[in-house]
Amino acid sequence: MKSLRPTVLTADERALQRTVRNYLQERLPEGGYPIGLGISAAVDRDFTRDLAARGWIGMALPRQYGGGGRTAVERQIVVEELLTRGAPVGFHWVADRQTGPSILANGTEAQRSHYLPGIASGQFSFAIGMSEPDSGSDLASVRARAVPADDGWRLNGTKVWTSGADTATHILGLFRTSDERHGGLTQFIIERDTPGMIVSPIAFIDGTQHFCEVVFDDVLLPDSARLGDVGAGWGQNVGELALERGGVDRWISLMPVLERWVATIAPDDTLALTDLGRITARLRVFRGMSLSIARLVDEGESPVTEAALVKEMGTRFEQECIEIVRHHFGRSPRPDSSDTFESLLAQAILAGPSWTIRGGTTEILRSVIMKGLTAR
Amino acid sequence: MKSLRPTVLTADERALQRTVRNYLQERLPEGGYPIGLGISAAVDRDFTRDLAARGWIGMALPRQYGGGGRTAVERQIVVEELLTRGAPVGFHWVADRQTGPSILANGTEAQRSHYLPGIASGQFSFAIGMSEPDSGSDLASVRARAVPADDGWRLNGTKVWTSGADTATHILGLFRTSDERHGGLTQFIIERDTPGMIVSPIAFIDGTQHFCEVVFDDVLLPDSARLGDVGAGWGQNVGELALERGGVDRWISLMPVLERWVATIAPDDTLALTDLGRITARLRVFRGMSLSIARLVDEGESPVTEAALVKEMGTRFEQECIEIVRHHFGRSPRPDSSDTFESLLAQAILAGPSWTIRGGTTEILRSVIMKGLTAR
Amino acid sequence: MSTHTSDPGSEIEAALSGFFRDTWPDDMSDDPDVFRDDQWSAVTELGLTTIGLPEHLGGAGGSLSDLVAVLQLAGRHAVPLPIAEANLAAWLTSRSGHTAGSGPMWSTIARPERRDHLTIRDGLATGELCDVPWGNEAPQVLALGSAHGAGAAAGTIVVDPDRCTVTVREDLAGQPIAHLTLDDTPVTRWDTDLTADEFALRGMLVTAALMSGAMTGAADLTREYVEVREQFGRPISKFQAVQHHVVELVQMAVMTRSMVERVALVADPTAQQIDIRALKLTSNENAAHVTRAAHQAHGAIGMTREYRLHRLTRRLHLWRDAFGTDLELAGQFGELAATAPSLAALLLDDTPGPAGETV
Amino acid sequence: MSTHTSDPGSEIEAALSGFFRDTWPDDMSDDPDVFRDDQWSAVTELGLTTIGLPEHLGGAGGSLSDLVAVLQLAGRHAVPLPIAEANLAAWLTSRSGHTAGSGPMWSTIARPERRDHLTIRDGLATGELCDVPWGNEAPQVLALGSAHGAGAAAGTIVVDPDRCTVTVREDLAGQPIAHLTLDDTPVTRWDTDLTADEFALRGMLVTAALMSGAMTGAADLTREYVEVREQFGRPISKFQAVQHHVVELVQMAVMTRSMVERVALVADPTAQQIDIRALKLTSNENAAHVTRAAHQAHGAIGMTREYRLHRLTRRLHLWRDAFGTDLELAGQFGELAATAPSLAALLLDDTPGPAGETV
Repeated sequence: MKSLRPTVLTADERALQRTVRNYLQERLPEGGYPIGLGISAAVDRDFTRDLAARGWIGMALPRQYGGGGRTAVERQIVVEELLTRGAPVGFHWVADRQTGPSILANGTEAQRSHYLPGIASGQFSFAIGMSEPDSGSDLASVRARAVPADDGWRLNGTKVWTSGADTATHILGLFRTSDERHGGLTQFIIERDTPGMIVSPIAFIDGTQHFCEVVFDDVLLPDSARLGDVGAGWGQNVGELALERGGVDRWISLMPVLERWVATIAPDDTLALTDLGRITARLRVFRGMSLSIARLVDEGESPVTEAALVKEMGTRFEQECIEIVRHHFGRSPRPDSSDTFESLLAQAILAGPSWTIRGGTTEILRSVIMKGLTAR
Repeated sequence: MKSLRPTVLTADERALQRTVRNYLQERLPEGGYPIGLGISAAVDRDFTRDLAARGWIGMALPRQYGGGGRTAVERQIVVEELLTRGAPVGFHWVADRQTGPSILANGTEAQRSHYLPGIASGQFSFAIGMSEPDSGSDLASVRARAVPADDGWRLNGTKVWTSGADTATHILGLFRTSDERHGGLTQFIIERDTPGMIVSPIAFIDGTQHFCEVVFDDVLLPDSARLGDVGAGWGQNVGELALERGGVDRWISLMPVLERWVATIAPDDTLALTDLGRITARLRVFRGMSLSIARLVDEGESPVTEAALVKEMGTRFEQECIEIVRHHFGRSPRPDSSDTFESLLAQAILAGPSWTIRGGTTEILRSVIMKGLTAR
Repeated sequence: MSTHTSDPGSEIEAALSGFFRDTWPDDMSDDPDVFRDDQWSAVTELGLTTIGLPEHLGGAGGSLSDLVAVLQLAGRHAVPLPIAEANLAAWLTSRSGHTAGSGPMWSTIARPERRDHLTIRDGLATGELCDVPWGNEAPQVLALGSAHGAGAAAGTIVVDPDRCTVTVREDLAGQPIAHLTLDDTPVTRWDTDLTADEFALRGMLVTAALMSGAMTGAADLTREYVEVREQFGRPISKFQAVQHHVVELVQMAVMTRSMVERVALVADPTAQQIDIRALKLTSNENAAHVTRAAHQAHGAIGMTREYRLHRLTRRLHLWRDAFGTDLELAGQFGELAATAPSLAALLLDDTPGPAGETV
Repeated sequence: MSTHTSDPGSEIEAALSGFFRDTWPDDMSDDPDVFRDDQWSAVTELGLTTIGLPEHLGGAGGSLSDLVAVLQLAGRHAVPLPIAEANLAAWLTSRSGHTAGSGPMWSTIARPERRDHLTIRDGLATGELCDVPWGNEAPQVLALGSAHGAGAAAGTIVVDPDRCTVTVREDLAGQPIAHLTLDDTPVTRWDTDLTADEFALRGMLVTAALMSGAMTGAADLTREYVEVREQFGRPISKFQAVQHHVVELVQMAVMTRSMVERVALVADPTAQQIDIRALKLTSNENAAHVTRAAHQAHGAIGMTREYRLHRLTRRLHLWRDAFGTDLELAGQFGELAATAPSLAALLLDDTPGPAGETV
């Protein structure tokens, strides 16, 4: 494991932070946009396009592919400002966080030239087709299959719990191309309108419909839709998961709830102030760790263990925070309330348990960390 | 698993409770006795003899062996009053809780007639020689060996973490009599002065010396020292552990600390009052469960799973309570303080981690519970 | 000895468990969108909305333990009907000197709510009752005036929802709740000696019984699931971490059940003060552990509406805040403990009387 | 880019880790009963009691990061000597316009203590200083008057223990603490502009560095132990539950270390207000997890004085309450957060100035 060396923001980085903050203050006036919690952010293509116009999507992608050529730290600064406001980043979130970097790392030149500019301009939206009805934590047991056919591939199978597939323009799917447990998996990029691919929303516990089932029924793809080598899917997928885990979204997504809670605390409410102090102090410490991880990425490291270590703590901590806030709220919040704090809290209560499941369960992450420790 | 059917105390039982309470109020005036936390109770042979004179030791043993012929619930009532005061029950505690019942269940008539009256009269004190340097949670890996010799047995080996061996009159030890993992274990009762048995205190984390190492160096025993059949030791030991786990001592031992903490809480200290409320409510619920378990015992049941279920929660809860009380104490308590609250709290902080280790670790207990559930 | 360890609700549980299982089967994954009249008729005909009330007061008879057994079944099967609310309203009716209605004339109750306010003059009421469970379906809404800011002597207020402005919303479990606005609305007033505190205690007991059932349901469901679900080539029940979730679920369910049945057994109002508050507070905390452990053991499938776990966990979330939240109860219990002459006696006395004296 | 991720204390850590390992080896199971003069001489000769202070003030030079690195080593090896206390006293000396003593003339410090009280008139002090760490060994005890009830303008009080009534006790870690009673005792007074708050912040940083080291030590020790210890025929590291303890230990140690080094790096007093409080509060909470997980993974052996775990965990217990307990810090930080214009900015701004303005 790398040590999480301390770091602070440079003057340029602080300037970027101010710029983003000022922009969002105007662009997202209180009450003027749908607030979402982290991964449950709303989809707003206009907002995505506006961010892209400012160069705040695909920031860390190279300029030659339409990206910003900036650092992981700079991307984190933008993301922090977005997530603390619960901004509607749903359309580009997955592509910006993980699919873009993955295509950059694993794609052909043609794929890079096609997809990356689409991502950076906010035109393309990706969803990840990984899990299957019988394959959750044990991803290597994937059964959806791709078999060679007519110079390309024929895909059959079912992916579930594919967040955002309903609005995505592309699905990045993991398919079995041979029976070898890990070596038999390959990734494909499937465009939304491809015949034979049927996306059906699965109602999520909070009543939303972004969680989807994606059925592949004799879907035919050209070989150019394959991302990376045949059999390289497992490794690529693990790399993506590291990107998915390392971000600040694993401890910052509750901020819109916390901000509104703070506003309700009476100055003499020692109990609430004590709880608030505990929460804020720990978030501040998590922030320092995330910043150190982003610096490691910028130095060319691959802090997989570190990302898992923070994600595992961060998501459990967010769940503890929900417990604390609901204690102080003092009554059962209504999901359909017109009061933003109340409805967000209700959503958080219902969706919270998913935070220690998505992107690797607590149990899986602990084993990733353990492996990282013994590998040292 | 049995359901923990609800129960309340009868009028007779409440009368016993009053009698014990009144007696102890006089016998143990505040400041007039060394206060101990549960298993760390002080040894006071006079006090033990006084309790025995009132019939409050070996209560649940049959009258023909000098016992009280009373119920498990009645014994619990006495024990509750003793432990909430931190009474010096150290001399007879193990014998009263587990060795007595075990000898009754597994001993020969001669053993019963000899040991049980000695226990009930407060003359005999037992310590349990189970764990070894390399055999903690995995008791079946015991290596101390008993081999047949001269119509009896020759014992060699080392037992560690034998609480109270320094003041015990007898050790009940588990020895290997064959290589069969579980079937090769046999129990022996060894009198304190037996040549070749050397008891040396091991300093406990809080500086006390009741935790002992017991070395057996060619100890010769007659066959009459064997408790139960050759090879029956494992099962007998498991039965004892159930007795060790079922008691109220697994959630009540912190009471002397809690009582003193309550006395320090200011009426406007919302934070402390809220914490106190949580603690007290849960203790009250644990009490109901322990009472139900005692009733099951009186009905001839063997609530092994239920006892493990309560012990596992109870000991973890006691540790949480220590955390809470130390928060409110607000400074580092001194073990050598003349203030009883302060020194007891310091002891609790140091010794607390042992509560989820002794009598079966959290991990072992969870697997006992799991087995009990699937056996249903 | 067996008198003390009898299982008092077990007969009624045996008699009714088939009805509950058949009407709300274990494989139900979502609640029906509407109040099912046929189900409600079956429930009222079985006397479930008045069980635990003496027959001479219009009740179906039976003990408090019987009521608790029924509500545990209702919780276990996540019944999407106001059995508990109607039963509580029937009890309030009887404690107001009236005969509990049965059949179509049932009532729901308004829970104590900080935001509520009611003023009554000359039989006309003005104010608001927020989040009244099933307030859109019930022919009548009962409110204990003192619990809603209408003054201690206000008695029991009988509200006809048809005469109020009603806004229907959904609670955390997706069940209907009504916001009632009264504006010089004619209401009936019954005298009652019931205090807001006594009413709340009954509400706590009733809610804890539902919670106990739902925790048992979540534990059962999870135990089943972890045997069936395979990952890495074996049932997930073989993983120590999953076993720990299962153990915690069982602990929480057994603990809550044992306490709610103990409280029902004592049935002595003066003794219940302490035990009921301890029960509700502990149930709230246990429910938090149950929802977390059950969802974690289930993984993604438990987060969908297609799977039935949410019917139990969403209700647990809801009930935690009904009739006493954690902070309220902990504060109250803390004051009780701090002013008791002896903490040990508070814990150990079966029926602590005033000033900690043992009765 | 590498300027931001340099590991500023790493050089001194590399230079000194051998000294610490050799002097207080990993297999030490108990502390020596007495203050070892030879060890103390080695420590002072290496400049460890004045590291982080400029040389022109009598310090050994080096940065705050160097000091933190040294104290992490001291924590990691559970050094039974007052390195942190002496260093803090030296800092207080320099902040009082004097030259930090070295060699035999070192001082220890009196931590802020609710029970303390001091009044000073004409150079004579009366009052009490409780639980002064190593107050029996130090030639001098320094107290910042405002932290001990001696009035805000009291300055730094230099106490000669030989002129006080001294009672020696043991703290939770078995280290000596002295109770000093002053009765018209002659003391020296130095002017200082240091506030009690600034002093406490420095104390928090120093203590958190020790804690970070001890947490790393407990994590290392446990990781070693679970590989060696076998139960049920395999190393206990193979059990998922034991792995979870190990993971938690590493998380807590890494987190604490990363934060204490971050604070040392910033080194800007106005910026540290927030981060230092967050650091100490989090360190306290993390230490609780560490002691629990380390002891649980070790089982019975960890509960004995024969084994070395207690040297780390007992110190962690002690340090949790030094310079800011959980409740104090949480309350303070809570007020800070509640009055900040934006919670998000409080978290995200590297150096939040007054009124949340970004510098």
